[in-house]
Amino acid sequence: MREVAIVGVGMTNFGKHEETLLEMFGDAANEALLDAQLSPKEIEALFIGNCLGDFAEGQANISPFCASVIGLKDIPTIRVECACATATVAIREAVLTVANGVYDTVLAGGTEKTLVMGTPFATRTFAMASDSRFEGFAGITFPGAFALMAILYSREYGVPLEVLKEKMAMIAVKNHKNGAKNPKAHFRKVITIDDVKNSIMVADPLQLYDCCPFTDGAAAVVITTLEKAKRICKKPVVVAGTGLASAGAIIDQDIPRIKAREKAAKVAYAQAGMTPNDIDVCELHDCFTIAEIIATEGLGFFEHGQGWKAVDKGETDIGGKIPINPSGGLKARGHPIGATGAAQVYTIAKQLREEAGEFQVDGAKVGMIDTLGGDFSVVCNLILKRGW
Amino acid sequence: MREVAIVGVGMTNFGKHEETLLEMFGDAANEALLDAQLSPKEIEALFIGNCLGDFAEGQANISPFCASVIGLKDIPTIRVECACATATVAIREAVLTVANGVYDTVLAGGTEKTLVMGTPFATRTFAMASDSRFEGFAGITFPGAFALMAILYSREYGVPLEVLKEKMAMIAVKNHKNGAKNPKAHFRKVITIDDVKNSIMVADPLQLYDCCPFTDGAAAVVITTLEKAKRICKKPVVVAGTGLASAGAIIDQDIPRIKAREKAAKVAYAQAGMTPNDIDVCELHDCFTIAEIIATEGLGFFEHGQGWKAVDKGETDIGGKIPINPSGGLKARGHPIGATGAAQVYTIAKQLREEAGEFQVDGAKVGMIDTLGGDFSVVCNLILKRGW
Amino acid sequence: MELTYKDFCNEIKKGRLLGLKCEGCGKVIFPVKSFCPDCGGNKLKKIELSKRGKIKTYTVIRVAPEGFNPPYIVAIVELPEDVLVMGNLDFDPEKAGLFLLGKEVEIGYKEVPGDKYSGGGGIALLFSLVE
Amino acid sequence: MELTYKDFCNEIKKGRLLGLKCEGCGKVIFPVKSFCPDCGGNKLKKIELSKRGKIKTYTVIRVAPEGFNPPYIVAIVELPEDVLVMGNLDFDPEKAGLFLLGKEVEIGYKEVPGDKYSGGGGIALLFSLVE
Ligand SMILES: [Zn+2]
Ligand SMILES: [Zn+2]
Repeated sequence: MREVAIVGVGMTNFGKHEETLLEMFGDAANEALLDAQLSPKEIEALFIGNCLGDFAEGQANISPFCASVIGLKDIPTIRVECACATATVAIREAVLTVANGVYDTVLAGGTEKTLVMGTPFATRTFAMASDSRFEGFAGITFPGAFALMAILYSREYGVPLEVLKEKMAMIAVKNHKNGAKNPKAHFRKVITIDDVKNSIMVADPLQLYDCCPFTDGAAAVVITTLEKAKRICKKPVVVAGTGLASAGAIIDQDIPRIKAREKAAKVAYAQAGMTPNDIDVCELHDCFTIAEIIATEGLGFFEHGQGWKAVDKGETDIGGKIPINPSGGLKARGHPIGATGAAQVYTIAKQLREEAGEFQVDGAKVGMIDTLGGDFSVVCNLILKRGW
Repeated sequence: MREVAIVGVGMTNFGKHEETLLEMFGDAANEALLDAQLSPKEIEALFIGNCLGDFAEGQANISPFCASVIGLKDIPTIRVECACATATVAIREAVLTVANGVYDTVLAGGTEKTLVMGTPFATRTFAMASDSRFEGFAGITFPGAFALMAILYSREYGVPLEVLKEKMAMIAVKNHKNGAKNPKAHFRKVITIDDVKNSIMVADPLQLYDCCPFTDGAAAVVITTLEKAKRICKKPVVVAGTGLASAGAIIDQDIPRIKAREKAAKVAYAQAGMTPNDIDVCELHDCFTIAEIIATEGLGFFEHGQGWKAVDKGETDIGGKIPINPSGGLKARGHPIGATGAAQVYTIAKQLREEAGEFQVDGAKVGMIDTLGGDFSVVCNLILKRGW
Repeated sequence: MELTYKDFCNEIKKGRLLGLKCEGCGKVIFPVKSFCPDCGGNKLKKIELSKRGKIKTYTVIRVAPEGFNPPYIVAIVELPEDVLVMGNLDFDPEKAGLFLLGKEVEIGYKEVPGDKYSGGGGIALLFSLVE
Repeated sequence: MELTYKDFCNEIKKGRLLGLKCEGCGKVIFPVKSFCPDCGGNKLKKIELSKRGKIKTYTVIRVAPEGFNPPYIVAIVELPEDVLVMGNLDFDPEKAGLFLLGKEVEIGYKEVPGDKYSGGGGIALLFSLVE
């Protein structure tokens, strides 16, 4: 296995886009290739994440068109879909091919439009990532799945729901505070705990401000061997470890724990030869505020049942013990589902290169990406570190 | 790179299914694992092809559920989508991971339901594999794309359209004759040239019997190292070469040639150290009768502009120079789009193992798979050979 | 597969909640599968599950997918066989609260007609509190 | 990107058919991209394309996707700039035939309102035979 590095990253602003899926990808890829100072002619294969292009824009089979939009013909292209973990899975596949010498230099990323669908239709299409027979007919939604989780978390760990909700609100406040510093974030406004508490109920006990928004956006990363990376750039970001794991329907799982994450993270840590203590910064899957708590536990930053306390002590702030979602996370940066993982990689690469601007975590040398798809049924983790 | 082999194959009957996407996959996987005499516990990762589960059954994010349905948790799972080439691309990805030591034993395949959508809606969803902006708004369909191709083929190569249509009809007759011998085929009835000529016009000059049907079905293959394969089975089918290539919209291509196929096949032949002359049997993408002609040229079995003559001389019959689609092809075996490539692999594996029954090609030692997605925008080829 | 979703729906309409049981190791399996998740065996047979269970968790869906009419309660219920099922709770959503947790329910069903994206109709399990 | 689909639609409504041209190698690019397929450059600028071309191939769609009303003609037209465009031919489908091949057409457009799956509306190029 060869060591693999990220040598270029690009990302559109997240929010509402008039541009098409392909145009957004073209823009993100352009930025990534410019960042890598590579011509698209050096790209040997393309791994693209997209979840709902068929519903949102009547665009299936998007991978060859993504190659075409950056002027490439003939190269292998693949579309990957693993619900909200889509782009991370695409990037992991890309990394594996480079690690194993299938290709030397590839492009991976994601592009997604969700806002054009409107809330009821988008909610329906997102919910399709649940088991359509044994869960879907009950009208479960994503906020609903994490609401089931929040109630169970409260019960299993004996955290009174009012207390848990207070901490959840604080997470929303923290991520908005971070997002306000991120020029590419969907929401760039600071909010208060009262804003969260006064927002409408979406799925009891989750209120609107406990939920990430529907977002449009794209992001792309250029991946090559560390050997080549060292020749062409000063700050290659090494992919130290990756992990991917799955689970079935919610009713087949051991909630409130998310075992797929625990497995994926374990594999990624082992590959990197690291432990949670080695991680300096983490972008994780805070699709809902409760999701951030559970993720920080599943990734090993806190004990199971203890993660809810962290925000209180500022441990997950920029400057805290383990800064979580300094970019604003899904909550404030936004969540164009099939592009989210690529945006997380973009963000961590910028952090390690110390180019994150106002939301820079000082001296971050190792960063982790965590992306969850479906109702806890697929999780992909990446660990990145400085290669200089 | 390690040598890779297919040690088990499974496939549902193709046609109309009441079973769900997951149930069909469960059945195909069960047959494949039984064929391999392996427990699902030995499967380390799953690569599943599916195109339109979201429209057809409200099921996106199908990969973790496919693992769950065969009793697996925690393993990496991926859904791949490249329009009609989907399952072949999934299988190629799976092969690459085993070849490179990422995993030792994996499961790959595809599952698709199309009939439940009805013709107008299914036609719409299939057409989403075209460029949605610069082609889709004109109301192009898949028969339409191949109709454009047929007219152009006739013109560019100076083959009068009536003559070309006669040969196309003969291809439909040939593939139905083959399909009638295949117990798992969607259509098991012999047809005549008059049946083709009397069928309704779908997209001039393509008539209904020039077109493959909408089909439901699933297929799965167990992939492992040749080393392990030799230990556990008598007839391991070696993956000798693979190729994958892409192109943009039709208007970005050099039709009537399909350059993505030519590139993919070239790579596959080179990897296998073979030429078209080495191929004993081929399952290729005859989504429309004209498509079979163009594929036989693109794969190098006939010169460009000459493939239309082959059916006349019986060269593509079982027992001919290069038997094409002895299983009945997409035309008669049926075309559950995200499962088709896996069915082709199933069929070629059976041929090489001499278990194809009535449609066996005598002494077939090397077989080729050709699957095309979108309007000629992605093609994946595999070359399989006997490993004993 | 030994038990399809279609059979599952037909049987619940006859009053029987079906799952699978592994003949190899005795594991009760739900939702249905083609292999046992515990031992990997594929000799699974249909069994009837209890139609009573306890509410493990719930939520009130107030922003619904297209095709559903909020508010409604989605709950996960634990059966004595140590399997979980998801369904709707037949209870006023505005009166829902944490007191529901652990409550015993009777399991019925309601037909969901299905629409353009559902691949035909289906059923949602419908839970009623046992007085 | 230098030219978006939205701009393309707005411009065709003003009578201008737009594409891109590579400042590096002069390649005319359609459909739009962010890099030149010939030289890999990303300095592309908008240019106006000819609104006349010749029919390269055509078909009559008789089984249409949901949302479209068959029969109608889809054609590919070749422009003098050596690029292809796809659109509908404004001609009686029942009278279509091979005689159409090579015929010169004028390029206009029609608005397509779009529906639930189209990500908003768009335009289809509309070709008319030049007498
Ligand atoms: Zn068992
Ligand atoms: Zn150029």
